[in-house]
Amino acid sequence: MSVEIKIMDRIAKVEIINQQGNLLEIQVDDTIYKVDIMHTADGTFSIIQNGHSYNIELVPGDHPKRYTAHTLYNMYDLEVIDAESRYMLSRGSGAMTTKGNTISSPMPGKVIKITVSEGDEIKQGNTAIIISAMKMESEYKSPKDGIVKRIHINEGDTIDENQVLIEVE
Amino acid sequence: MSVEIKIMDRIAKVEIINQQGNLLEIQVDDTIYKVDIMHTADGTFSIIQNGHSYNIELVPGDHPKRYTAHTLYNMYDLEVIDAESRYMLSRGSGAMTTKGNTISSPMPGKVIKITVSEGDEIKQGNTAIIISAMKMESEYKSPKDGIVKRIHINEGDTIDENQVLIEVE
Amino acid sequence: MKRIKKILIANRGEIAIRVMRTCREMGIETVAIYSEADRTSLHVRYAHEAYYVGKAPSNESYLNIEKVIEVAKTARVDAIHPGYGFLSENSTFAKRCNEEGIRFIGPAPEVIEQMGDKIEARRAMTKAGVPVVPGMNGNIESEKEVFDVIAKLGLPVMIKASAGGGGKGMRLVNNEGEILPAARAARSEAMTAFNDDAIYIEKYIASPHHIEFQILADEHGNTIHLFERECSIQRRHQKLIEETPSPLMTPELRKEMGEFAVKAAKAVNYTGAGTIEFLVDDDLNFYFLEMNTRLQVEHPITERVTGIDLVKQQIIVAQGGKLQFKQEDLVQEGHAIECRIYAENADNDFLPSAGKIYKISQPLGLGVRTDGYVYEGYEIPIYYDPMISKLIVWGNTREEAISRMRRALYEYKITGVKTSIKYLERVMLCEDFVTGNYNTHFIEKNKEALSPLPAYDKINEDMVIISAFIDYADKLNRHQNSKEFAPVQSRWKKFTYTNNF
Amino acid sequence: MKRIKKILIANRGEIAIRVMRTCREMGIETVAIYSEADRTSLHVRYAHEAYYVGKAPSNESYLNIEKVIEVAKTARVDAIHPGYGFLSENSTFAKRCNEEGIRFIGPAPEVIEQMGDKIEARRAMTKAGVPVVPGMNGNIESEKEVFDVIAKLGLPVMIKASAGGGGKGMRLVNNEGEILPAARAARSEAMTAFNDDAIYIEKYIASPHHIEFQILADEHGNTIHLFERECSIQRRHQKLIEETPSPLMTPELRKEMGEFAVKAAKAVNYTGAGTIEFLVDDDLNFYFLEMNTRLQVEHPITERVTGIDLVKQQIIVAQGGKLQFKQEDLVQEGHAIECRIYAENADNDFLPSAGKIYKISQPLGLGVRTDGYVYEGYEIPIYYDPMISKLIVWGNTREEAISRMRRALYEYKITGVKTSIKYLERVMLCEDFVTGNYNTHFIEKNKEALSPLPAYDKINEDMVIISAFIDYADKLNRHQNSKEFAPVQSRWKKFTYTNNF
Repeated sequence: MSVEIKIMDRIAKVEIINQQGNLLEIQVDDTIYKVDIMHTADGTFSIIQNGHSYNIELVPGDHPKRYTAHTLYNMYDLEVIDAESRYMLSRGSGAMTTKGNTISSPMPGKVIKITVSEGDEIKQGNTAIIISAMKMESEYKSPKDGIVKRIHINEGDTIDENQVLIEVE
Repeated sequence: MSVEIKIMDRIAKVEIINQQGNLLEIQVDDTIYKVDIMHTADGTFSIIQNGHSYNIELVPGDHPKRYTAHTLYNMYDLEVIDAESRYMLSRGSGAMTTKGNTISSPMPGKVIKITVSEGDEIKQGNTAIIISAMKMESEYKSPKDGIVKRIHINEGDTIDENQVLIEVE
Repeated sequence: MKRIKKILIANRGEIAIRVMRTCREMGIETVAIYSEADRTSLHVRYAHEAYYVGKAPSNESYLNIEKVIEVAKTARVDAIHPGYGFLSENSTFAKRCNEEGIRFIGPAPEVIEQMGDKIEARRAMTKAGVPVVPGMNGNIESEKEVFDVIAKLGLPVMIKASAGGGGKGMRLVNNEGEILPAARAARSEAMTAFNDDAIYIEKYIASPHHIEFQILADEHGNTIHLFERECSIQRRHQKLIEETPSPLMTPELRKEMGEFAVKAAKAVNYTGAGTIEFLVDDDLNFYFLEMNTRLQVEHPITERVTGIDLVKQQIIVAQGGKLQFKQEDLVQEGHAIECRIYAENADNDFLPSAGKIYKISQPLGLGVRTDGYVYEGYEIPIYYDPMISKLIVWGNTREEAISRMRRALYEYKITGVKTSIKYLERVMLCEDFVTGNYNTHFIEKNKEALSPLPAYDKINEDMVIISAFIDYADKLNRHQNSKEFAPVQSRWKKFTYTNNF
Repeated sequence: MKRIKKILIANRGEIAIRVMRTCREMGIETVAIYSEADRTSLHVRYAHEAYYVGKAPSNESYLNIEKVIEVAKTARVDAIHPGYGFLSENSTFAKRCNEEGIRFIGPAPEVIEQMGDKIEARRAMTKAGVPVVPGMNGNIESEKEVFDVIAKLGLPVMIKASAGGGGKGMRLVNNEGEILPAARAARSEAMTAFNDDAIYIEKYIASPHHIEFQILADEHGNTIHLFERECSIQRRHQKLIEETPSPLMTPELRKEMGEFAVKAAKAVNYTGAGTIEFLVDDDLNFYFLEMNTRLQVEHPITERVTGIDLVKQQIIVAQGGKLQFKQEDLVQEGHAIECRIYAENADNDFLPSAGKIYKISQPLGLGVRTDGYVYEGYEIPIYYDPMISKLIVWGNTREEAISRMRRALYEYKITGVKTSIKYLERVMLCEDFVTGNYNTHFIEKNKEALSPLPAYDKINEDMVIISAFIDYADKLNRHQNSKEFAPVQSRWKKFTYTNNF
């Protein structure tokens, strides 16, 4: 089995060469590693590679093939690209669609103010909505010049993470 | 729905009277409680009853209907007795069989010595096997007078919790 | 002296639990209150009793004075501890407690009121001979007065809300052109934030240090200070890191400022725990800034170097007892640092990051204390403060404390939401912090040094890729039940180790 | 003086992590070793590097000297820290380290050897003028000699293994008839445990206190003591609770015993951290018992009252550095208590309880330290010690420390295996402990007071029943997908709170 994994700008090809219990020979791009890998069902990994002890915590993302990985010093966003993702991608839908036409919420919060109405013209970088979370207000701006096509929320609404708030056309 | 729950020597009858989200009216034997109950999938319970805050941790037992409950000050072993258990019980098998004819391991360990052989006579309270765990040796004794019918383990074996070691007849 | 047997904690989060811990040690029963957003919060589970007080927004629950009083009466408590924030500096609430015969654990309502009005506080301090920042001892009456005052003080100045706090209604004025817009903005912001548009003007102290003194006073005339806390590391006018002793402090200055702090507290007949905040400039001139009439977030570092449980002393004082210590008994042993752990994205303008906690690994061992309240699976509500924990370390020396803080931050893992942990690690490595050479401009000045390091480690990255691959393969296996890849899933928890190269 | 940059920790469990924490604070890289049973143990994850050393039983892994040396050479470490137990008091191992040019963090092999032989140690102490328990300064040569010696000492006596430790090969003799069987049993047990059947006889000290002094010595002739630890609360000759200061101690006695402890260490040219154990009787007579040439399990209480990181001092001494403190700099600040958390059933003769950890709630907040190594889902191996954690608290006074320990034990929850936590709570409530009026017979004497309370609380029990009912109903729902009972399952984690009576 071989899949591609996207990590930041890099797309790495991964393939298992050999397995014996928790001992794996595994190829990442051009490098073959012999690793001793142990993990829990909820994503805590302990890898020993050439004597070195690596600890990785995988947090499931908003999509089954997406992860946020925490190492001792860094955080990475990852996505597995398999046949299915490639098919979805070619159809222009699914996990990897760009969100260039929408304003979404990066975190839960409460809608304080909506400064535009449907049909309004809006310029890139103009504030469309003000959200309050944890005693702080944030302004969400338009990703591009365009017309406000749809507003999905009302002032006073409580919103979730990654919710589409406004569509711009 | 009404079931019986065995807690130490008591068998309590439990029935839900009314439910509204996490607010329950529930009858335990003759008492009706109004409780505000929240819990996680892995058994951490927070109950508020008449202003009082109760914390209970349920640890799954060796059988799906058995639990060990930890409160702030106590530990209880519990068992749910439903139609199925009663049926099993009436057949003399299943969850509630007595273990009066066997010597089982209360914890994992290593078999240091077996002092009896199959076919030997043994008296109640006589040591049949010595198990070592965590730098300590324990002697497991016969639950009754009888004949050693079967020995399931060998010296040097590593044993699991609740494993049947020796049958006495 | 009537022993307090039951206390309602009119707060949530870490401070509610902090107070309950001391109550439990003193054999005092605790009563929690909770809003709709907090039924699953840890303080509800820690308390002996817990009562619902209203909807999620603070003003419909934790700030609802009559509802809190009602619960206090239902639960028949002897006293209320307000924690910090919420009703802790609300004189009306303190008054209502007194009216109902419930001890408010804090100073008298009049003192809260007097110190809550920044102008009143300035006046009281000036009268007591405590140095204040040069400026007005009254509110601005007209826009003309703004210009007159500034002409006298000279630029730069700060325009501040009289009812202020937390950086709201505050404007720095560097040049003439900014005066009028700044005054108007401050006034309008003050109105929104405090429902009171009174403003006043102070000289702006350049490169200031924010240093505060902890005060304890009983009803028997004993007032002591528990030394200073250096609180200059701030972002968005909110403290991020505090330490004691202050790297800036000299024994002489400590003695002098400590004496003024005691004088300030005595001037208003203060009782209980309080804090006198000073601005200190590079030439070690110091000015009274304000008094906080409550426990501070950063009180644990004082507890660590003095060995005194401040909440316990608060309760003893509220019972009418005497302080258990005299000024001459107190020493600062070693060095303590507190890092506040916020659920926020430090790399994106400190934007809060609500969400669900996935996993927590607590830092433990020698010299480490954490005061937090979140747990695995807990969903941080969007309605309250983003501070989820405080990490306090102690070392024999400042150097040892910093090394230990680095170690503790390294061990501390909270996933599922973004936190300030990695950012704090970078502060602990930053030269200006390590040498103790910093003031309130630290974060701004060291923006670059505090940016995430681009350090690329190929093997490390490849190990991350392998982890994701294994997890994905496991999921696939469980799904399709195929035999292509022997499931490694959960072996850690289920099987003992059996192989080795 | 050559700075140590990389240390192999030849141990497992909490002490391996304890040592690694200090290494990390000192910027020293760490190398872990692990047996087949320990691949998933936390010390493997905490270290920079980790190497497999053999099968689960200690003698095939952690006690395999050549294998450990091989790993040390592969990983190119500068030094080895042995922790306690395993190879920590093995002079052959210390010698092998020296031969390979690796610093052994501990005293010279000759000192380990001398102090490991109880007779040799008695001789050295007698020579140095340190009081020892009246008895023989040589091994028993014949069974006749047993009677001769006892005739001289008078009954009761203790017959002990010369190579002894941990209560093995030790027999109390109260009357004539017991003499011969006891001598033979001690000799045979000594042979099994230490592969050396040498025994000797000491006078039995009635109602003894077990009090030990912490020693630090460098290679430059500086030897200091860090006061005492009271270790009389023992079960099965193993310590359960330790505290400092000892409730028995007077300033004069402390000074005198401390000076003898320093004298004892100097007599054998001791270097590094060590412990002089004394027996103290009710009349405050004290006798040298033995010297432990390593770090003790209970070292954290000394760290807490003195503020000194003992592992750091060990490493500094091993580097050839000088101690960073003089005797006159040291004071005992406040009071510290350690409770050892064992995976055992305290209500059934302290039988060990292996198994899988289900959940852990750590006690946190003011004055609390935990040093542990288990985590949720971890399966405690059957091959090693049942101690899974140490809980150390500090208070300004002994009374405050006890209250805090109660609070911390209340917060500490480890489920899935049986632990000593509830038993320790009962000790903290036991009058003899609270008044400090106890000796090594404490556990036996207070058997009844320390038994589980039968306190029946109907509502509490009913709430437990309700919990089990809800869990069962949830399971049924998930299983049968019936509509009979609306699933409450996981709402806590998934939904926010929406209802209230």
